[in-house]
Amino acid sequence: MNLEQLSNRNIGQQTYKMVDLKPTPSTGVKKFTQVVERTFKGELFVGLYVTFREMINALFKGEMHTFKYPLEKMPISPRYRAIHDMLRLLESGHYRCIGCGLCEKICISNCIKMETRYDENQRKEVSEYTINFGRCIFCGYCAEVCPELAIVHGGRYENASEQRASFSLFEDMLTPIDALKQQKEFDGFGAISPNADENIKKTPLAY
Amino acid sequence: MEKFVYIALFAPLVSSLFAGLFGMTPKKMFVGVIASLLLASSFVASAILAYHVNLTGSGIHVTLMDWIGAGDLKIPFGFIVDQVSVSMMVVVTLVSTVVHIYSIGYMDHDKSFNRFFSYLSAFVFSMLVLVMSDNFAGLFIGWEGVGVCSWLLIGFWYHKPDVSPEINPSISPSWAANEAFIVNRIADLGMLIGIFILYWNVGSLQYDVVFAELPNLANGVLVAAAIALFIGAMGKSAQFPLHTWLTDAMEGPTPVSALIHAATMVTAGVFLVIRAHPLFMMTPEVSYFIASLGTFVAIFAASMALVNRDLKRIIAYSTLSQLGYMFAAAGLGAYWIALFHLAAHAFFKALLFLGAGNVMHAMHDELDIFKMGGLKKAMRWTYIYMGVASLALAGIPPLAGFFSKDAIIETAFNEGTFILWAILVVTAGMTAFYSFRQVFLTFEGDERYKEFGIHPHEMYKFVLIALAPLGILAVIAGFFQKTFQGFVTDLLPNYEMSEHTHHLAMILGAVVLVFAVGGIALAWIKYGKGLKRNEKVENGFFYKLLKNQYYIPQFYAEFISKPYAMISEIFWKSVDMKIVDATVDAIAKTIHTTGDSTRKMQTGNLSNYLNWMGVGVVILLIAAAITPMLG
Amino acid sequence: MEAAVLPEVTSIGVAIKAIIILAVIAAIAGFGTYIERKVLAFMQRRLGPTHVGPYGLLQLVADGIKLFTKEDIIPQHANRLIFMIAPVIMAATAFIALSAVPVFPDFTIPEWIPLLGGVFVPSIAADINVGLLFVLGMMATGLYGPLLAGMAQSNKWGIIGSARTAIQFLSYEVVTGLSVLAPIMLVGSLSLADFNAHQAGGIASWLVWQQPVAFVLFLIAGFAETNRTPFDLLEHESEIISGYVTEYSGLRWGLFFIGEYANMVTISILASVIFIGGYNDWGFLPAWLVMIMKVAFFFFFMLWARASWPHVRPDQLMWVCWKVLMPIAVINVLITGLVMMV
Amino acid sequence: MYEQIAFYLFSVLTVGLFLVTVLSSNILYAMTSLAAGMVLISGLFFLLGADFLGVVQLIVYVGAVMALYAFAMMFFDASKEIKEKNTSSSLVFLLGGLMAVLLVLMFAAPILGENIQASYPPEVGATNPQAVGLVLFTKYLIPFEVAAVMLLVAMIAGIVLAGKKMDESLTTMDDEEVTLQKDKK
Amino acid sequence: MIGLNHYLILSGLLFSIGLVGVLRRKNLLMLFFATEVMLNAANIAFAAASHFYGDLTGQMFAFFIVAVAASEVAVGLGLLIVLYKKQGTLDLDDLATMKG
Repeated sequence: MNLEQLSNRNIGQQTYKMVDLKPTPSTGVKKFTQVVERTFKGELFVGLYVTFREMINALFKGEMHTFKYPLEKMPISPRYRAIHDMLRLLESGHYRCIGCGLCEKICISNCIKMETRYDENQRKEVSEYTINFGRCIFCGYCAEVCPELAIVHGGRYENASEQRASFSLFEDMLTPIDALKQQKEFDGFGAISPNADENIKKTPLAY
Repeated sequence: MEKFVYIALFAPLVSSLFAGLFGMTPKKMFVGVIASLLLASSFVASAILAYHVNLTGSGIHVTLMDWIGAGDLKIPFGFIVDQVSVSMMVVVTLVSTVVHIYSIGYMDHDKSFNRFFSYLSAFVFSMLVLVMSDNFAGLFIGWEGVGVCSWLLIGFWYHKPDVSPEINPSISPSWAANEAFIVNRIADLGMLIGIFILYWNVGSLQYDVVFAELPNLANGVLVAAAIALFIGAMGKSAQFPLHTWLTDAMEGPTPVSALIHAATMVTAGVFLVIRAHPLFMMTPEVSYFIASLGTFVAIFAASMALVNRDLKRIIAYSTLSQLGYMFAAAGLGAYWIALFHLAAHAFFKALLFLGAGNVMHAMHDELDIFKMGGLKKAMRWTYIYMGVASLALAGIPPLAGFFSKDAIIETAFNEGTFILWAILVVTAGMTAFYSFRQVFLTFEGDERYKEFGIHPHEMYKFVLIALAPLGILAVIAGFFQKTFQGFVTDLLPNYEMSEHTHHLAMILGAVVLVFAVGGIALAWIKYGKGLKRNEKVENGFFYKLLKNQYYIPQFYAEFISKPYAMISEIFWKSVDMKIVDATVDAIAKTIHTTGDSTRKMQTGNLSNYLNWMGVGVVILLIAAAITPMLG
Repeated sequence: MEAAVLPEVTSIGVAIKAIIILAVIAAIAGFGTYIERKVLAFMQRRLGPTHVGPYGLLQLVADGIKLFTKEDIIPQHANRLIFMIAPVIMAATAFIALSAVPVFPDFTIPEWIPLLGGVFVPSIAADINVGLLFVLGMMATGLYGPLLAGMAQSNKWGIIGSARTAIQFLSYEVVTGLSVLAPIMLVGSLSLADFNAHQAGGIASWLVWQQPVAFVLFLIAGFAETNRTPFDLLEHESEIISGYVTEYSGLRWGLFFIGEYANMVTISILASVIFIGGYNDWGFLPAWLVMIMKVAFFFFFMLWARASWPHVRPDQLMWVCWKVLMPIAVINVLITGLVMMV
Repeated sequence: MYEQIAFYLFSVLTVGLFLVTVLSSNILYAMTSLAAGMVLISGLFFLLGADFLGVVQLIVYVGAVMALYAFAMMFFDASKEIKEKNTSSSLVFLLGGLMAVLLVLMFAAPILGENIQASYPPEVGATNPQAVGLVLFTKYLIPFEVAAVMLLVAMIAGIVLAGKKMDESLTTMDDEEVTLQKDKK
Repeated sequence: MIGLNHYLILSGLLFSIGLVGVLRRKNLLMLFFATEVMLNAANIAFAAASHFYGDLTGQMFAFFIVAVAASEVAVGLGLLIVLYKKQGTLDLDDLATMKG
């Protein structure tokens, strides 16, 4: 991109039309002729036509822009970074988190807190896991570093609640056990790239 | 047809008001164009009226509204369009239309362009009121109206400074304007007296009523009225001894000279005599005096024109001379011939003046014909126009002037006034001489202007084209003599040459023609090859006498103006200061002392005043309440 | 013409009429807000209010409840009395103006209703013979609402708003008056009933065909007088917050609203009666339906214009009024007069 | 009946409002009460059958004249209380009261002049505006025209007096011109 | 029944009120208000006389009074504004510059 393109980058290349603005009239007669011209050119009626057309389109052609939001929702991009989800293993139903602490480590706003301990099988289990959503900036680093794809960014953006804690605990983020069937391998932010298999064979570092 | 009467009359007024709207603004071309168009419409309306009058043979008489009604005096705002007034209307509107168009070119560089058109159109309106009015009051209004417009237009370049009479005989435009105005006022007094006499004895100012009543009036009254009216005519037509203003009026812009001081206004006197012909026909002695004076002025003016060096003044003198011819004809009872000469003269004299204007324009306002010469190369068309006009003026057949002037001279012969005839014939020769002296000095011979560093150029095309109607009419107007006679004599008394004169007509014409051609030939011999100045002649008594206008202006200044100023001073010092002013001062003093003693009420505080006012209101109310109780 | 056949107008009838006008127009004003929001929404391809009641129809009830229960705030340095009166003036003048306008068709109350049975209710509450001028005069008086409101609230936006009120209403009154002058000359009467009778001959007899210029001028001036959008400078949010209503809340603010909508209805009715045929029958359509359609169209047009056109600057507003509209109106009157004379 | 009620209602209200106008020290009250009083006077005109005059009163007086006053008040800081030093209020009320008493006495007396002839009776069958128009444009044409000229003169005078330089606009000027303007000041 | 006298008395009262205002007011704008009161009082008298004598002349005079008031306000307010710009006050007692 050269400099000219850079400075014009906000101007769409083809679709914008420059309005033919004539110089501001200086004398009374010129002003009057401008008024007459604008009156009889029908520009006013073009405005009326445009709004009326939009109304017809909206009412009878189903081109209404409104989403009745709480009732219907817009599809959001899979790359959208909303409230985190904690995924479970599909086979066992156990949560995927292995308590490695990478997410806590990388979190740049220090909002993830986790405590782990060894269970009876000497496996690490997460005893406490909270994300302070007052501080979280939804940067997505936690999902990126998670080696187990346990923490991902989900699509829940309606984070209004009576208290902040209601979705910041591990259990709240964790997929409910009875909804395990619906849990899909998340293909959004932090998911394994499609060619992960090839990459892992090439060099572990690339993965 | 009434519609056309109003169009003809009011189009110039509209034009004047319209131009007046832009009077204070810089030059606007459309003002001139619109004024010319309006004038042209006035001319067209006049022409239609003329056709109509010719067709029906009767005039149109319209009354716009009642104008003055005081006691017995009832003057309606009425207009009459009959054969006489319609021929004047056609002449006036035609010439003024041409002059308007001409002025667009001539006044091109003048910063008061718009104002000029306003005045010019106002003049035409006044002239039309004068011509078309059906009573003496309206005539007088028009008469004064043209006087005012003439004053405005002569003094159009009022900002020019005063100079001594040696440098410019008319000192300055504003001086010339004032002179014209004052001289005319003197004459107008005579005219007003004439109108008063008529009203006193007849009780009306309507032409038809007055003229119907004339036979019942005493002869003395008629003579007095005729003399008084003629004094008015003398002033407006610049007849001796009130002639000095006309040459000085040449200080105005040339279109003005052409329109007002050649073609229209100055002929108002002739028009008055023609209009009041029933009166003058009943007073043959006055008529004869008119004819004699006219003849005298004809030769008197022509003699002064012989030696003058000023291009426009020569033409002005020639105008005077031709007016003399008209008065001669009118005085001899040949009213239609006077009117015919008036019309024909208007065409070629306007053309002559406008041509002179072209020369002036080319020569950068230089008027001395001794400094011109050989202009024909640069100004071919102007030369042709002025040549044609001069030929017409000199009375060379078949141009207009021949028919009209020859008729006048023939009339003088026919009436048996052979002295007048002889003078008129000689004058015809002088006319031819001075007009061609001027033409040759201007256009032929060596190019003397070169030493003054002037580069003459021809006038704009459209101006030259606009002059064409006048040129054509100057050539062909004479052929309509019979038609015109038939048209006008429906109203005016017919005048036919006697059998005897008729037989001699060829010879008489030939005599005049010989004089005219002789004059031209003399001019060619003396000036055709260039200017040869003769010191001896120029220092001679006659030359000096003529050059100084017979010392009349000096005479006026010494024996009229100066004594008048002295008397005025005496009255100012003794009567005005000692009696009138003293009385006024005494009154003022009384009031002052009264005010001085009551000024304490004036506290300067408005609410105090308001309180006083309230007290006054209450007192008035009490008075109002008590009055009915007292009965 | 028909007046002779009609039953006598009694004071009870007029009173009933007045109550009907008050009730219905106040309701229409509320309903008007709903319509306005809906239409504007549709024109921007939105839905507008939908949730309260079917299609959001009860939104106006919700709004009303909100306005009525809101706290009535009066600023500390405001002129209390004037501040309180101003909205009442606005609403009252709007309704008084309606009294001289034919609002609904006349009818007779059926006999079986007790007390009022058989009473004739006229179409115009007060059919005075200067009806049209009276309406204009009352709308002129209506300018005191915004004017006093702005001046009383000791708020600079308010003062600017009321200054704009003064100049805008004063100026456009001239245009309104001059624009209806030409139709008045044609009809030869100031009574709106005569206007109606004059255009009884179907579409061809509508005055708009003879007076298109006057019609356009009247509409433009009407927009200005009701301060609708191209000319809503008195409460131009982006410049002067809310102008004269800056400090108002609750019911008093609602009164301004009702006044404005009542004025809109008045202008719509005037435009319908003066220019496009009034409440005459139209083929098989009965008079009242025709009238409602016409008024509805003008009402819709006002909303439509609001959706389509931007504001103008105050100086442009005045410029247009004095240097464009008023000369055109005068010329229109002159031409009308000349044509009538010839 | 109605007429009486209306007359007394209007009269009392008008007198009261005008008293407020005259006596109040708050200019906003004075203006409002004056305007309201004028509306009521137009009501009196309607009562008197002078419909057109009533409407003119509404449009011109209330709509234009008083609105102009209100507009002018914005120049003069209307919110302040007006401080007036009333030096001789007893004299004022004495004069005013005396005048009122006199006028009432005079008008309460039976009006003489039963033989007054109506020189311009309203045309039979014409509505008030029509009758007014007929008289205004025949007998009173010249005063009407004079009034028109007077209004024109007043309008021009008002513009000249209150107007300021409006033909210069900083928005349409170049930057240099703007600085020039500033330098001039 | 309401007669001419009623209206005339009303008019007289209003006129007196206006007079009191004119005499009492020191603020020029308020003074103008008081003059308007007086003009209106005169208008009522004219209209009433016109009505009760069946003659339109009274109404004509009322119209001309309205016209006079309109021109008065145009010129008067212009003057007031000029005055205020110059003097910074509208008080009548401060306007004693004409005192000689």
